[in-house]
Amino acid sequence: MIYDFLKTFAEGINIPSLIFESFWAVLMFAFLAAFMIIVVLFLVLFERKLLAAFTVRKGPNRVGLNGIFQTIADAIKLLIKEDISAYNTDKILFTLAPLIFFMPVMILFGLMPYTNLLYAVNIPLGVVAVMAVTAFSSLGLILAGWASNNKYSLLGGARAVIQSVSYEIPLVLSILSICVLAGSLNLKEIILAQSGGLFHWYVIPNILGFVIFYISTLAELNRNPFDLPEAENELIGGYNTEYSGMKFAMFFLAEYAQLFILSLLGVLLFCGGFQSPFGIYFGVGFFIQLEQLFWLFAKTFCLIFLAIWIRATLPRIRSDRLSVFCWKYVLPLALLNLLFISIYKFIMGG
Amino acid sequence: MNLTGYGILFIFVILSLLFAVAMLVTAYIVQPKYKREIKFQTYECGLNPNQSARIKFDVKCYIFAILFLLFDVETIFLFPWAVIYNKIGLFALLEGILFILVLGIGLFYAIKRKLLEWQ
Amino acid sequence: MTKTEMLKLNIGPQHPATHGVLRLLVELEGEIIKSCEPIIGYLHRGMEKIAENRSYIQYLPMVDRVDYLSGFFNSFGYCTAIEELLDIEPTQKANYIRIIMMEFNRITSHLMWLGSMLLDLGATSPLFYAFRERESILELFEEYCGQRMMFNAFTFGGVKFDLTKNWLNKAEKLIEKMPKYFDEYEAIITKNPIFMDRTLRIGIIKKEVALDYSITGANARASGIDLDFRINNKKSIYSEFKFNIPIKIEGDCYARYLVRFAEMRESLEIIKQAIEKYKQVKNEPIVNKKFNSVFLKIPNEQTTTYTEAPRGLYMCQVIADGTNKPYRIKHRTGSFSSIQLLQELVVGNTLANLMPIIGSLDFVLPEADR
Amino acid sequence: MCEEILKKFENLVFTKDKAQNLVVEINKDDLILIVKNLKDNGFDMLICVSGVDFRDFIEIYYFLYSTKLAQKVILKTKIIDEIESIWKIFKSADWFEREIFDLLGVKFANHPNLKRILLPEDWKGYPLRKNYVANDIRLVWND
Repeated sequence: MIYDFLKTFAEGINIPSLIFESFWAVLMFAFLAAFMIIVVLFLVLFERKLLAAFTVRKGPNRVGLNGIFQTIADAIKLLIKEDISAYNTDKILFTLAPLIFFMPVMILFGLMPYTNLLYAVNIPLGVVAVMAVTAFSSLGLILAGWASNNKYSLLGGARAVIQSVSYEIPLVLSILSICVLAGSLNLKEIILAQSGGLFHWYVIPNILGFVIFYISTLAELNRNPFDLPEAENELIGGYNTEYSGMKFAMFFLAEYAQLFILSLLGVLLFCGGFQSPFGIYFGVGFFIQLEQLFWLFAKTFCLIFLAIWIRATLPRIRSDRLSVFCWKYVLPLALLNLLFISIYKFIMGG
Repeated sequence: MNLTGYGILFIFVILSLLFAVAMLVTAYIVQPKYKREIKFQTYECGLNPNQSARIKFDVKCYIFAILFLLFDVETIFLFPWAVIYNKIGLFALLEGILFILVLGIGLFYAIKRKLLEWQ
Repeated sequence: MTKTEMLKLNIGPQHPATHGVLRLLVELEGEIIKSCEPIIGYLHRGMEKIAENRSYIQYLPMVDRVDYLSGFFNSFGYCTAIEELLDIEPTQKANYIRIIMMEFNRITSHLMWLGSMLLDLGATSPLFYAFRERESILELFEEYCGQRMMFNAFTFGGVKFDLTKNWLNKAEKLIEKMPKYFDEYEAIITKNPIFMDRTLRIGIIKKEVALDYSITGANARASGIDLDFRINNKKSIYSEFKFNIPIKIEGDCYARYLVRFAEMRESLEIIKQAIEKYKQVKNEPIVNKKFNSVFLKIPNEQTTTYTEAPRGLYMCQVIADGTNKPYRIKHRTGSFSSIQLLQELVVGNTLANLMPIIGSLDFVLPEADR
Repeated sequence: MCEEILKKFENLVFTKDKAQNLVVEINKDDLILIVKNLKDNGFDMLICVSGVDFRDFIEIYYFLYSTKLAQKVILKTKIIDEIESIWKIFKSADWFEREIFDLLGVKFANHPNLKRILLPEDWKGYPLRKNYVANDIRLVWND
């Protein structure tokens, strides 16, 4: 609606459509960037409060009402913190690493459809773009580990390589099974193919694929029980041991943004995205959009809640078992699942 | 002329880079700068590092990288297959099964050769 | 092919997983540890030297600080040594109070170990659960002697404070609740596949190695050595209690976990019996013989006491020379030997396995450094 | 039991300390043989090694324990400042002896790695000696 309004306005004063479209993209970007920061600030608080609840504590409760401004205070603290890069660090790579880690997340935010009208980028190869961009961010970890000239960072970087390299493939295979079901690589089409309520979601035939997807995302995100690259009890901070101030904040920000966006991706691919589980919407017009946003975030936060729950429960997996677990169990299962799904698809609606 | 989705994606890439750089620059302007010798020491549990971290170091991930390359390239081939799967039918199914079997045999071989064990 | 180099890595003294300030100088090839040299002494406080300049009673509060997690045991070892030198026996009532306190202290110590070991493995929640239960026991301690960790509650010939009725009620209620808490831990830890994967067959201490390195306490019992100085002592105040001594033969991290866990349950049994026995001798005094402890002079004698502390054998050797100050006091603690064992135990494991090994050995550094 | 094992050695003085533990006073030259003999005959654990400075001489105590018999024996020997290391018989003696070297300055012959363990490497003097004067400049914090 806003788009149409601005479009007619722009045509009225003779602005070339290319410039207008670019302007629109910039506007979308600004909106999404603000959205991302709000989401991350909320998510950090959400996680801390939940972990506190799991462990019978109160959690942050000093800043603002019951601690709701805690993460904002943290963000300001990180912003005005001195940025130190130690002796013998590779200064260029050291600065580049957080950039490389952070950039893809922002692009991912652009690639997601939020409702059937609210999206920034809608390309036919959406899924491939998402995969490419996700894989890119692990490069940042490797660079950070190498550039720091710190042994703990180096070990953390090495672990990050093995981990991201291993779990990339099951992730791709589980997404592929969705592509087979939907017959499309466009995220929006995949969502629309799941319309019609809970039983049309791809999670029903593809439950195994969903589990594989979830495990792989946890590994890609370096979250418990796969938080080996930054295992604080072994490697202190792993790749971000030497980072401070804004550069550390960027790692931190990107990590939580990734948690959100990959959970969102899981919802889009397996749980019908912005679709209501009842198959119908209660509102009309503009309210449908709000309703879709509500369902999307509700499902996403269910997945995030699950991730936090896992973090509160499980110990860390052993570093040599990590890759073995992937290559021996997860990957063969993912291949089998792909086979199963293609046969299922052939029988059901070939 | 209209921007396609890819055009917007391109703008997003550039903008996200700018955004990230802007964050660093803002922090650089805002942050205090009290440079002290001791702050620039590499962290190694409170001691001076006894050697540089840039050594020829056996990280055991070479074999994983090779395997990753193989599998990732091969799964890329599956994307077009997935898209047109519906239109081709039985032939696509058989072809898919064959391809996945070949992948599976490769993986089985790698496991059997104990390429994935650390010690 | 070019040769790869060893990565010499300092783990500690400022490291989140070394339980204090232990420094391990390890050489890594990949993530596999090729050699390991433990370096201690960052917490050395000269306990043994301080003893030479204090009178016996002045030194009493210091002893609690040898191991801050199980102060009652050190205090007990020192007090019994002095009692032997002075030829006095503590009253039965004092003995029961001592046992109640020591076994509660053993539970707090083991809970602390449980939490920190699982924290080392990356599980954060058990730490908070363990601290919740530990807190309720520490509150009992606080009500008893006003202190939560550095108790200073035992004295020569008995204890300084008596138990109140209110305290006993609280303690009994707590004992009722405790097994349920332990079941909770077992539910989330004992059969957890990741936990089992990280501890089963990891860091195996063979029986011969354990004997060779003088490993005592729960670590030795997990390796199949039947060694508990609560029983093996000639005159032990534990002799009239019925309790099992859990023993495992595997000697891996998981066995050490199981042994410690079973020990906590046994401690509860002991406390239960001790409270019953305490009630029968309620009217006895808490100190056997009052004497002017400031001018206490001990004849030229020497003695050694052996106490089963949570981290292994605590031995206290006291040599008196007829003045009011000890001539020499030697503390022998379990952690010292456990840390020494690391140099052999860790080699060949991955860096990730270092954490369960360190965690399961259960050492605290102030005890090793004294 | 312990008396039987040590029957063949001469110049041994058997006493009891206040806690009725058996204390055997031995000659420092027989130490290795006696400890080895005890180990072969069931005394399989070295609980502790401790040392005491008596100004004219230093006494070293070896606390041995038999897990099978549940018996303890304390070996006691007088030395000036040097004694044979027993780390080849009991590996735990390695650190116990290092500690005594660190705090008392007793030199253990044939010890593989005799250096300070609790105190800093460059510490002067041996604190548990009775003639030790605590005037190390590092102990003064306030200047």
